[in-house]
Amino acid sequence: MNRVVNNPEEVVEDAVTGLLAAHPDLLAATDNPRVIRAVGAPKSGKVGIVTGGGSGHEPAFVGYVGPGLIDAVALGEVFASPSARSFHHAFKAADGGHGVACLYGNYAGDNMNVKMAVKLAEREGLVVKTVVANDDVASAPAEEASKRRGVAGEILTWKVGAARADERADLDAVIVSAQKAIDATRSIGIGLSACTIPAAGKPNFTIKEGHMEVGIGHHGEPGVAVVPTRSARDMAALMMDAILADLPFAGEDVAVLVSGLGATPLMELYILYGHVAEILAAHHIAPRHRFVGNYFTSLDMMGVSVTLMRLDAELDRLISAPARSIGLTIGGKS
Amino acid sequence: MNRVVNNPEEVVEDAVTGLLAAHPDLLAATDNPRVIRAVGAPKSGKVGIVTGGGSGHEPAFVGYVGPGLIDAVALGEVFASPSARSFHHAFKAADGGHGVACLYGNYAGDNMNVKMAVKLAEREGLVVKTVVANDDVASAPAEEASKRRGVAGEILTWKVGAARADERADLDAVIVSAQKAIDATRSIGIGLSACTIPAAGKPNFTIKEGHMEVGIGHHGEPGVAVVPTRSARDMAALMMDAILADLPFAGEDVAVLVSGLGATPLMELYILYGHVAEILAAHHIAPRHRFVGNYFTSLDMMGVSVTLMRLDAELDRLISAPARSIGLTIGGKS
Amino acid sequence: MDSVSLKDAGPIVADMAAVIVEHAAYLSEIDGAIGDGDHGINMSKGFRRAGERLGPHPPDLAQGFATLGETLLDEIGGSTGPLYGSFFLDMAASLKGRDAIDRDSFGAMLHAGVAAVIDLGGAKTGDKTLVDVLAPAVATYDEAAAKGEPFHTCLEALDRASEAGLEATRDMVARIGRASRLGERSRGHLDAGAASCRMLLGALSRGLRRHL
Amino acid sequence: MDSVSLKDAGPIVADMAAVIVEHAAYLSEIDGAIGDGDHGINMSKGFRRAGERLGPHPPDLAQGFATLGETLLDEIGGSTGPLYGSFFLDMAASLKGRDAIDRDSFGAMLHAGVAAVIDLGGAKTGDKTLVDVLAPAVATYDEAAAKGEPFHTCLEALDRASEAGLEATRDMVARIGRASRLGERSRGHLDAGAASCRMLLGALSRGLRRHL
Ligand SMILES: Nc1ncnc2c1ncn2[C@@H]1O[C@H](COP(=O)(O)OP(=O)(O)O)[C@@H](O)[C@H]1O
Ligand SMILES: Nc1ncnc2c1ncn2[C@@H]1O[C@H](COP(=O)(O)OP(=O)(O)O)[C@@H](O)[C@H]1O
Ligand SMILES: [Mg+2]
Ligand SMILES: [Mg+2]
Ligand SMILES: [Mg+2]
Ligand SMILES: [Mg+2]
Repeated sequence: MNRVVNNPEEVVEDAVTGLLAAHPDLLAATDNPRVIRAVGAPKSGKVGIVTGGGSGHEPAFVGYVGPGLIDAVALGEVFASPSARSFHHAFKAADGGHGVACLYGNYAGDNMNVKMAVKLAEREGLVVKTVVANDDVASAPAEEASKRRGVAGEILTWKVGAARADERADLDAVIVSAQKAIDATRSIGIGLSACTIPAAGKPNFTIKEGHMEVGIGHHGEPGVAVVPTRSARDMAALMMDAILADLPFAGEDVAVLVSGLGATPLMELYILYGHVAEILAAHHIAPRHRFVGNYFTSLDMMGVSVTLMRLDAELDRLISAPARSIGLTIGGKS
Repeated sequence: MNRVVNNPEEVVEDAVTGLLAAHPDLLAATDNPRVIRAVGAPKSGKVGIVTGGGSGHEPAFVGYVGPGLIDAVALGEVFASPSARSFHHAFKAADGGHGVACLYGNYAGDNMNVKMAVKLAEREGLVVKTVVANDDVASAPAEEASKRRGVAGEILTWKVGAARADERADLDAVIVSAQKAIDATRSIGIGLSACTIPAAGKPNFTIKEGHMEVGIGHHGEPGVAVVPTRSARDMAALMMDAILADLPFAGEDVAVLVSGLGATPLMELYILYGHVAEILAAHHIAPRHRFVGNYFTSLDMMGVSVTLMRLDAELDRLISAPARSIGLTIGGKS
Repeated sequence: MDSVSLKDAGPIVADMAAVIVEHAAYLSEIDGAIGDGDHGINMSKGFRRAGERLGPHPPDLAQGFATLGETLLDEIGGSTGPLYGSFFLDMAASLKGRDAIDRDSFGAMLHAGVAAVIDLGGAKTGDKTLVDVLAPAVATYDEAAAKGEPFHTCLEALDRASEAGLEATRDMVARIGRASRLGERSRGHLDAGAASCRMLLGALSRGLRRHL
Repeated sequence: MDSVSLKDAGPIVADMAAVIVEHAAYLSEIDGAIGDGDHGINMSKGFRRAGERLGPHPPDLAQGFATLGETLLDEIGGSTGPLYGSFFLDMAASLKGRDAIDRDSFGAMLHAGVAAVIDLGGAKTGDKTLVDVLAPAVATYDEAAAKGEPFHTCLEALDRASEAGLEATRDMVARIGRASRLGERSRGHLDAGAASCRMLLGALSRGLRRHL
């Protein structure tokens, strides 16, 4: 491992220091060093939006804190859920008196910590409702969709939930919109190399050189197949097939998000997007919002993920609403 | 090599297809498939801003095309200068009747192709003036500063030149500001792994595991020293020492840019930035503009670069002006 | 009936923390075989910090468990934090209002803790988790108590059953948690959480027996 | 004096393109040793496309060189495109108004081409570039012409000198271009640009001699 770290056990602390120094206009510290809130949060009169998850996925999660997006985020160790208390503190940091929507991903640790955190919050009279992202079609069959992992679709869900909160919708309405968002969203990833957690010093899984892991999870969770690496065109086809088989998208408007997993050159994400766009056109699917970049990563993993969200008028409006953050800025016309 | 490509000889063509499909609001094709212009360019009454360079550095160069930034860009093969004709066509695509400023990096191929392109343009009565970025302090000693390579400092130079053009300054004034920008800018990089050009299939240089190449170039050009990898803190100190020794920054306002070279996790760029901020503070240097991310990459190289630009009131104003592009959006308040 | 004052039992929490911190490397090693190799790190971080919070003058057992549970919830994320956190918090809650612990209240406490773990994590016996130590341990304890065995004997039975429970995880195929991804390949290895749980129950049992 | 009509010489451009395309792999291999291994790719891409533009009915030599130069400027970036591009464009320009080439106009043409390369690239003799083929070739040609040797003999001298120039690059340390990064390590290898240049001059010399 050859990386830009100090003590590998303290990468999260060190990254937080840099994040706060780099973005004083966006991010503010809280009493809990693992909770960061948006400058200006909590906003009174608005439902608070919270997320959280393991570190190493940057810009997720902290990179989506900002106006029009997340109000407060709980940061875990690399690839490990934040503590229950950190989620609890994030709820408090985001609470503007109208309750908090916690929009997070479906992982055992996150589920348990959020559940405990909600209990802690309830004891203080703070109402927290949750939406659990489960957009990864490769992580379980459709019949067991509740077991699916949340991946890059989370970003679109945050965008929708936050925009709805900005419209001053109440907590139940925010939850309904965010749940609708994730229900309309499907993702899948392909891994081309393992990644290395600094504290471990070496990958804790392997992908055979010249092979790709179809359906890989954001921490290297095994996918549905390991096959010899195909062309970008075939990768796109494979991923789009899996997504389109899972939810009817044909003829619909969509938001599409192609994310690198960390080490993939941006030019290759665009190569992939070119084929995704071709396939969308062939299915008469109109990509009204297109995001291509490193939106949700897994440290230095080589690979790519594709996410599709089916839009109705409401989701389209909410995705279009202005937002500003490290990872996503919308409406910055100039 | 395990990557997201089709025919490795056609990565640029394929990436251009995806770029145009993904950003119809920002990017427009031209008759030359290796020239992309901004939607709305050329703008009549404004000096045109052009850059160009080898591919594989994305978001540089094409990712800085857009309002408030580049009007037209020439794209070369991976790590190879665009052709003279492509530069020439980019000049024409950017020309709004007030001449063109070509702001590019100091590489043998680019110098020659730009020189030829300027000749071709002159024959047609199109006035093109150039500024050659040479911000990489590690690429030659201060006495031979004209031999230095241009690296991430180019981005800040484009920003300055483009903003000045947007103010309707004439060509000479744009050139003066852009030249002032690069003269006030210093960069240095550290490489932690080699990168692989898809058409080559394997790295064409090596960095010994556990070592770092201090002063590495954007194509793997050897730096000033190969030493055992140090902590992020020491990397920052090493880079800042080299930069601060080259130009007095103490007590000044600066723009600071930390860029990953491709594979470095974003969280590690923030770890590095934390130390850069510390060092700036110790030297009473105020970072008025802070950019941390993958701004100028070298395919899948692991590593990082630091750029500092000394600001006067004009440069500060020009850096602050609104801009929108794939790689950099400024002023997108929401 | 035999009982131990919660005050006297207070220092046992420090023993429990010590056994975890001492075996951190071992626990991570086991987790490394079929998980992500951080169980020892997670646990020792939590128990060390709990030790710091408890300070040099140990409070009584209920307060000790409460602090332990809170520390785990506060500082340790992942699965371990909330699972062991609620385990200890709910055990502490079941001791509310008491100043001593005897055979039956110990049984009730253990039930409360196991229920919290199962409620939160949803693991069943045989899934290859710490429940595979907890469930047989509490069942064996109940049996001994139902037979009218004294507190000391019941605690011995608990100790033996937790050891057997841990050993039994070796031949299980993981059905929950990270190791479940490996399917059949998870067989042949102990479960890390079961190992830490066995250490904790062992230290608790021994510590109480010293006072009986 | 001996001369060749530009029309008759037109097909030589196709010969020059052919020799480059045939030896593409070899040129890349040489470039790979001390450069980035793409010289053959760059050159063959440019010369193949020039061949396509020239079509089945070759125009005269001046027009052929102009098309070659333009194609290289149009399609090939890097260093090769502009260097060889202006080499051929300026040679074409020097033939303007002529319909035949003789010893003196060939010499003038070569001088124009070499000047363009040196003007653009700034390489000096001994820097281990294609100039190390061009400079001795043109000097030897000039000498032979000054001695009053016929065109045919001058072209032979050029051919031999370009071969010797190429061989001489083997023992040079690169001082310009990518290979210069390697310093002493660049010694012991031929220079790729010199190799392609030697091929081009050889084909040109042979082609013209066939008509003399
Ligand atoms: N749902 C669950 N119920 C009970 N125990 C669980 C559950 N999930 C995981 N465990 C236990 O947690 C242990 C792993 O803990 P640890 O390594 O600290 O967490 P992580 O899996 O997040 O890295 C497993 O060995 C298992 O005993
Ligand atoms: N400034 C220069 N002047 C003359 N020839 C040069 C110069 N720079 C490079 N060359 C020639 O170009 C050759 C390399 O060409 P090529 O591999 O196509 O370009 P690149 O170096 O951009 O990959 C070298 O072998 C050398 O002969
Ligand atoms: Mg873990
Ligand atoms: Mg090259
Ligand atoms: Mg673990
Ligand atoms: Mg080359």
